[in-house]
Amino acid sequence: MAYYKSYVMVWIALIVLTGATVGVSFLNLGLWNAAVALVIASTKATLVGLYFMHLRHEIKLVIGFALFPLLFLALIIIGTLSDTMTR
Amino acid sequence: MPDLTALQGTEASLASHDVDAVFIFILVIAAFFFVLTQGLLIYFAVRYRRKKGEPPAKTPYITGKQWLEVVWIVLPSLLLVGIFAYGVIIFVKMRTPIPGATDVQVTASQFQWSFKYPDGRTYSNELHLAVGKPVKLIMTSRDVIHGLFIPDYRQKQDVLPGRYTYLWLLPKRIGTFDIYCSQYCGTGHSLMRATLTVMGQNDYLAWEQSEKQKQQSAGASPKAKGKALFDSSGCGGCHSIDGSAKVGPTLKGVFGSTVTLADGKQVKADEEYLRESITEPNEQVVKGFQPIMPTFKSTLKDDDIAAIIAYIKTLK
Amino acid sequence: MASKEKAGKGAPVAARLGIWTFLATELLLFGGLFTAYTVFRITYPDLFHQEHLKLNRLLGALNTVVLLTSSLSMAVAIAAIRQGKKRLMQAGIVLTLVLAAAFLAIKYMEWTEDFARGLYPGSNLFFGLYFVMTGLHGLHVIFGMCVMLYLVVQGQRNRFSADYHTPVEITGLYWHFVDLVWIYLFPLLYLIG
Amino acid sequence: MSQTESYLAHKGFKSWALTMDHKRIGVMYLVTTHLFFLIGGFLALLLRLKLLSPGPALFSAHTYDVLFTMHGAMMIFLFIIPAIPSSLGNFFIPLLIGARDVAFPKLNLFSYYLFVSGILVILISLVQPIDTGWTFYTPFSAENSAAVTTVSFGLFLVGMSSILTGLNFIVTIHTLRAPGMTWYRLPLFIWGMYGTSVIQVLSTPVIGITFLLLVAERLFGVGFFDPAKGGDPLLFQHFFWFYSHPVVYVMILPAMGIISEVIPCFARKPIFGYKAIAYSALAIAFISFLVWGHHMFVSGMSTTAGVIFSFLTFFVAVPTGMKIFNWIATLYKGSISLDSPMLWALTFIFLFIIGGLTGLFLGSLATDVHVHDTYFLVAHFHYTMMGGTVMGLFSGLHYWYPKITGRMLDERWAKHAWWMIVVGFNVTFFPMFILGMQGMPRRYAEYPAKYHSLNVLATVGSWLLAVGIVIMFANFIRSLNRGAIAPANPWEALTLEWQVPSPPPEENFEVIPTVTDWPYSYGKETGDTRGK
Ligand code: HEA
Ligand code: HEA
Ligand code: HEC
Ligand code: CUA
Ligand SMILES: [Cu+2]
Repeated sequence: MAYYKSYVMVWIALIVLTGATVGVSFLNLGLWNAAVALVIASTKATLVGLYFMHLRHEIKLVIGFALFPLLFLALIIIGTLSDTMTR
Repeated sequence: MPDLTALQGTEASLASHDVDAVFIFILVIAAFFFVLTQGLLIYFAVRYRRKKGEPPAKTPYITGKQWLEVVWIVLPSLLLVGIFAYGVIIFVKMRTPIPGATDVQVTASQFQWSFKYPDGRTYSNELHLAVGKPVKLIMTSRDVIHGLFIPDYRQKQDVLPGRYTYLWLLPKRIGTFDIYCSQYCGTGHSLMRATLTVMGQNDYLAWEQSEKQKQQSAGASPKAKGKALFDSSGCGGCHSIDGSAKVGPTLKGVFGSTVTLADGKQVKADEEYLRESITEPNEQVVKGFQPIMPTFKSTLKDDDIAAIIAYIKTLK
Repeated sequence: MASKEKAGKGAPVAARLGIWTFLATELLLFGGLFTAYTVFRITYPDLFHQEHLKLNRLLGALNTVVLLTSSLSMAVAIAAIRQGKKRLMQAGIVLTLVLAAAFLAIKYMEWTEDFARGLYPGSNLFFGLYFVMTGLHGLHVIFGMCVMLYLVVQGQRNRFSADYHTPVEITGLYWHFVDLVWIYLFPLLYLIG
Repeated sequence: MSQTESYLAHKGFKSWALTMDHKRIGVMYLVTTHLFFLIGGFLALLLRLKLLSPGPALFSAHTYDVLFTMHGAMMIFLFIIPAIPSSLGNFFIPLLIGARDVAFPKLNLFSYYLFVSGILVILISLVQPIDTGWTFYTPFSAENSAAVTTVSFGLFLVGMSSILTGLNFIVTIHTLRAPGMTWYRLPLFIWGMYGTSVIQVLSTPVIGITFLLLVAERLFGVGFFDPAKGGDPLLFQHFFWFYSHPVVYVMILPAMGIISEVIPCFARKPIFGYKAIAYSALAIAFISFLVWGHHMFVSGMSTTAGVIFSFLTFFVAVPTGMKIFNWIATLYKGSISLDSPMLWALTFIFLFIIGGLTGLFLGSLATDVHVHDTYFLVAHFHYTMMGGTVMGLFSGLHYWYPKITGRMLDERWAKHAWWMIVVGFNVTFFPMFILGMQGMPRRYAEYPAKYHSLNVLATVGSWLLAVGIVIMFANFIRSLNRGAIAPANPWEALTLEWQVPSPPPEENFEVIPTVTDWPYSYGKETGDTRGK
């Protein structure tokens, strides 16, 4: 039973966060809008990863497999920006 | 090269000797490692060779040597940083704006270069410069990506549509030099060549003077306007006016001739045919050619087209 | 909760490594789009701001809720089969399928609305990104639905049990990934354009 | 010998088409990819033939463009990327780590069929062949013949096949090692393949999305790469090279793996610096993701980015150099027999050093401006790909031929072919360095007369090369039936694949072996054990 409960809790948190991010988007915070939205999205993603995708209980190797590719996502974005932002 | 003979004469343009120097610097380091590695490789292969059918000799059980490995990590790393730094310094020098440079607008199109001077004179596939006078090439493309490459100047820069890229040149030697298109741009890529003529400062002034006069005396006759448009629109990139075939058919003597189309039909090349060839080039495709000619419907106004046709008629 | 034990009941390590590796490739597939988004968003902030207002924020939020809920039902299905509760698993997957279909239906409504207002992939860079990103995501939803349909059929044939349910686990991970992508697409496109 | 049947025992089309045996799938890849090597090579001969004369000759410029596009695309996507990983990798990874098959045999077969369907889709496009060059730069490719869409789709399938193969290998290497086969007891070929697989998995999806975007650009007018719509043609190049640079190490790492097996075996000495070689494979794989911008120094990319990418580029040379020094040190005081696999391995080192060192001229900003997109570049990449990867592949083919087919190759013919190819290769490609330094641009159907004589030389070289290759393949085919029966371990190598019969039985190992030592203990019993 414990799992179901924790899943539902996570789900509630996710819905609340969705509400929050939509709410914030109606305020005009300038650059902070993007920052807040991304922080909330990342929180949600972390929740999904840890609970729904079981990363919380995973062996180290699998966790490594899950995190390692993020580095490459960062690489392609940063590498490309290193050109487009300095032109 | 780095044609090594260049080292003896005057360099062709600013920094071309510097580039050669970087080249030689890398060459020396590369040669060192080349001789070292290949030498040992061949020496060991011969020295420790086992004859056919012989049983293997005793070999020592060596699995590593730490200090050696450290040396061949650290030493190359240092040299590489050196190569990197030298390359950057010269690159930056090549790309630094030269004060007092004259602007020349460069427009690349399939498959032709057009060079426009500040006073509006435009030349197709010819660039004239005065020795010792810096110029700034402001380059853009009308269609796909091209690349302006002057081997003797050790300079190259891609030319993009929708954007300017720049090249600063400081000619130092009188003569004629090749300009190539270095970025593959289609069927006529290898023929997209131009010449760079560098003249002494007085010769240059004289040339400029006479060109200006020519332009004035030619006045505004449709033929002269047609020729100017022909050059500036890039027609010459694909069409010769001397009878030789390029990417497109020659325009010498087309007017009034009978043209065979790809579908076997034969049509007479009258004014209307020429007009349609320019505005809807892919409607009637000439036999033996690819349907690659762009339409000029939106770029050329009606009387521009009329002027070009008037000019084509004179090509006999 | 003995956490080790729980993981032990999951799919074999090889299957987990396999699917996570696959998700890595998916991440970089979308990575190209995220890169394009970042570049254009920085180059044309005004365009993005003005165009993103044309999207229906509430439908987007609704769709987010739908997809998050489908992730919940998927997670429940997996927890169920780990304990051998086959009926609950079936119910979970069917619910996930229904929610996925609802997601697509809403997306379809949004797209038709956009088309009706003359907004096409070629309209401008923002809508190019919007259609390509949601389109590719939608394709992933459809693919996921096909796999879930297969799971339902297999489940009906009693293929899965507490001891063997690797396909369910793997599909679950895939589905959560599809959810993850949406979690980022939603704010990027609808909220902070 | 065991009584179990060889994996080749079953005959008939179905036994191949539906097989899930990694060895058979490997052989199918081997045949498919080499077919494209021969076809691609044949196209290259036509290219060279046209370049025999500087002016218009033989066929039109358009045909020439189609030919080099097909040559480059086939060689890269259909031959060299899958050539070692999917064929020799498939065949030998399980054998080398002591497993019965790969982790996902069905996926393995599926990935082969993805590859074949990709090829078929690409062949369909030949009705209206494309002439974009293998790099597909926009906006040219966005306006090119309609077949660009078809080809993109075909290459997407080929890419998916490549991803799934990489995925399969990664999981196999992690989970199916025999008892006692610790990471440091893995043969170095496995380390090379591991690095390769990581690159395949992480970079291929980016080319996938790039092709999808190109198609979206063509079909729906999405203008990501179109300046007229505010897009950026250089974005395409960033995406393209984010994949295509790492991919050159997909080509070279497996070849380096083969060399690391062959050198110790034929020098009867343990490999020098095992860990350095192993980790350098991973280092190369990682650094390869950081340097893609070196293809874009003169593209209009910013100077800042150019400086960063140039800096990073040079650091690939460090782990690569380490490997080369290690191999040479392995030869020291060895007892070297120059059988054909070893000859090819030494040729690999010799030619790859030339290719690699010329990479430095390209990596340096100042000199790249001059040699970029000239024949210097063409020479560089043929020295690394043909002189490097393909020579490594040849080494592997000669080394493992007995294991795959159960027959020995004819050593005499192998050596004849070797001479021809080595001489032919250098005569073909060395002049290109000089041509490039003199400024001859690549992809030129016609060229100024001053480049004529060196081009003639290169063309003549290509004929020698062709004769050598024909001899070599004739030897491969002839030995299938006429070669001497191969013993289980003709080279007295220590890796696991040689401990089973040639050709191996269907399930590889009757009993999964337990590994107690690393595979490079050559000379341990006989020689002294200094320096361990
Ligand atoms: C197997 C394929 C392969 C390999 C392994 C390499 C290896 C390298 N390549 Fe190459 N490259 C290609 C295939 C390959 N390349 C292809 C196909 C293209 C062109 C694509 C196209 O445009 O169509 C290309 C293009 C290319 C460019 C772009 C040029 C341009 O377009 O202007 C550059 C620029 O930096 C470059 C650099 C390098 C470097 C630095 C290495 C290094 O990895 C080399 C490292 C090796 C050594 C340096 C030699 C051994 C080392 C020692 C002996 C140690 C000591 C040495 C020193 C300290 C100097 N390559
Ligand atoms: C694996 C990669 C690979 C390999 C092995 C080769 C091998 C060869 N290449 Fe290629 N090449 C490329 C990859 C490769 N190439 C790429 C990526 C490009 C760039 C394309 C572009 O610009 O877009 C290129 C471009 C390229 C050019 C430049 C074209 C130009 O820019 O204008 C040239 C010119 O000489 C050339 C020549 C050759 C030659 C002579 C061989 C020889 O080594 C070939 C040897 C093989 C044979 C000689 C085959 C012999 C077989 C037979 C005779 C039997 C025939 C059988 C059948 C038909 C079934 N190649
Ligand atoms: C990209 C290359 C290209 C450019 C630029 C180009 N053309 Fe063409 N042109 C062709 C080709 C190829 C053909 C033959 C195929 C066809 O008919 O479409 C052709 C055909 C023609 C014909 C018909 C010739 C005949 O023999 O019947 C005329 C007239 C013509 N072009 C005029 C022009 C003019 C004027 C311009 C410049 C304003 C121009 N072209 C620019 C490639 C080009
Ligand atoms: Cu213009 Cu090539
Ligand atoms: Cu590269």
